[in-house]
Amino acid sequence: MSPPEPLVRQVRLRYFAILREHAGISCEERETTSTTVEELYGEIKEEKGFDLEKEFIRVACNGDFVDLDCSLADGDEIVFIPPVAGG
Amino acid sequence: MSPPEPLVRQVRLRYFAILREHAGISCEERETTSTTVEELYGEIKEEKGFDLEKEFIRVACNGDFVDLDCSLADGDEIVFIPPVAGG
Amino acid sequence: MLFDLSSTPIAVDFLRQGMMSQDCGGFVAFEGWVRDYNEGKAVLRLEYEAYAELAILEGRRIIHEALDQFPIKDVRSVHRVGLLDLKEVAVWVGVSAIHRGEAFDACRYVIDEIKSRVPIWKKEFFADGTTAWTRCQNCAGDIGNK
Amino acid sequence: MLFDLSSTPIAVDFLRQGMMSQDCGGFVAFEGWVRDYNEGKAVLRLEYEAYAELAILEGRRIIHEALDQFPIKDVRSVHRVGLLDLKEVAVWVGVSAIHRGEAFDACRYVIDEIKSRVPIWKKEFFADGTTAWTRCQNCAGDIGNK
Repeated sequence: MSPPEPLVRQVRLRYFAILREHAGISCEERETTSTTVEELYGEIKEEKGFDLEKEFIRVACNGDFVDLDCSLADGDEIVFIPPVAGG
Repeated sequence: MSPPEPLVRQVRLRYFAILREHAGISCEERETTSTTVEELYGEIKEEKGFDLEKEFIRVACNGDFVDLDCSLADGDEIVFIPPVAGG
Repeated sequence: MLFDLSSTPIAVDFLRQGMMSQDCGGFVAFEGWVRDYNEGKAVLRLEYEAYAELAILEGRRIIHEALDQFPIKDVRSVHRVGLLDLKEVAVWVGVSAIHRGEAFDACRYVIDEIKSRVPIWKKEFFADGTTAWTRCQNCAGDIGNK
Repeated sequence: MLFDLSSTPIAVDFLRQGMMSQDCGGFVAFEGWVRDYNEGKAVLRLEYEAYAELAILEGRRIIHEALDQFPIKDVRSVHRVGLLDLKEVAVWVGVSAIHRGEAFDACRYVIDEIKSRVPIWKKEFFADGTTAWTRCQNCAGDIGNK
């Protein structure tokens, strides 16, 4: 039998561009009870006062894009990606 | 009353690319009784043995494109333009 | 080097010469230049910030998609990061192919996808002293500044 | 210099730098390269022959048509004449514009029209010692080698 999922996960967050400026930091380690990246974004958005709704962001987990309903695992590196307007 | 059109016109012909090689010359002065550039092309085509039908050529008179039914005038410079495949 | 980021000026002529090939008949290049005006305001300079690891991963995916989807010979792209002055090249895409139509199509595909998918953000420094992270033109689902 | 002929190598980087402008956001360039193979035969070199006066007149007309039809900033083109080696640039077209879609459309328009309308002919020197004035791909009314 595998051990039960911990209730608290340790994740690393990195911030870029407008979210980095709003957060005032470019990365942080945090403990979270969120179980999906969507839930985590809601938590962070409220805490930092981000005004970007989740419909307008993409999310990367451990260096690649994932869906919003992706489960969080202990040790994940999460990046919320604001809309891109490169070039 | 204006004078009647001369029956013989003096024209200058220039040849490029495949027609220059077929003709063996790059220009010539000639007297012609043709009254249009189309008629002139028929005359030249037969004399030089060109195998390009008139549907596949364009014609320039005095430095710009003209229609095949364009009338010839004394002193005209005529160029028969084989199909272009530049670039 | 199919897709890369550069913090120094993009050596456009060096890049195009590196793609020259005697079995290709056509080459199409796109360059995005830093423009002095956006959203009604004079711009003095730009800053591009990238989530570098994912930008490179996604950029290379786009290049491979283009190679899969179009009968082309080669395609490469470089995007600047950091501070840029007016007229600098912000992004370059080059495509070589036997026939030109396919080079045009592939080049356009690559720049459209880069602009909508690669995590690179643009901050504009305006003449009036304000700055802004350029508003997304893709939120409504289209692919933006075409 | 909107359209010109050149008997010496086309200075692509010089030309593109001459078009750089801080009020344009996008630049698209096409280059036609001398290819080593055509109609199933190895090609050693090419010769381009132009009816120069009319080529320049018609080339400039095409440029003006592009400026009239597309919301672009600038468009220029140079076509080589004379003997060319493999990999040399036979024709170059550059277009600058505020938006990239229009730069792509205008660049493609200009090269398509040049290839079908400008009186410049290509003679291929094949590895087997034969030569040929390249067969027209436009006779059937389409615009050829797209």
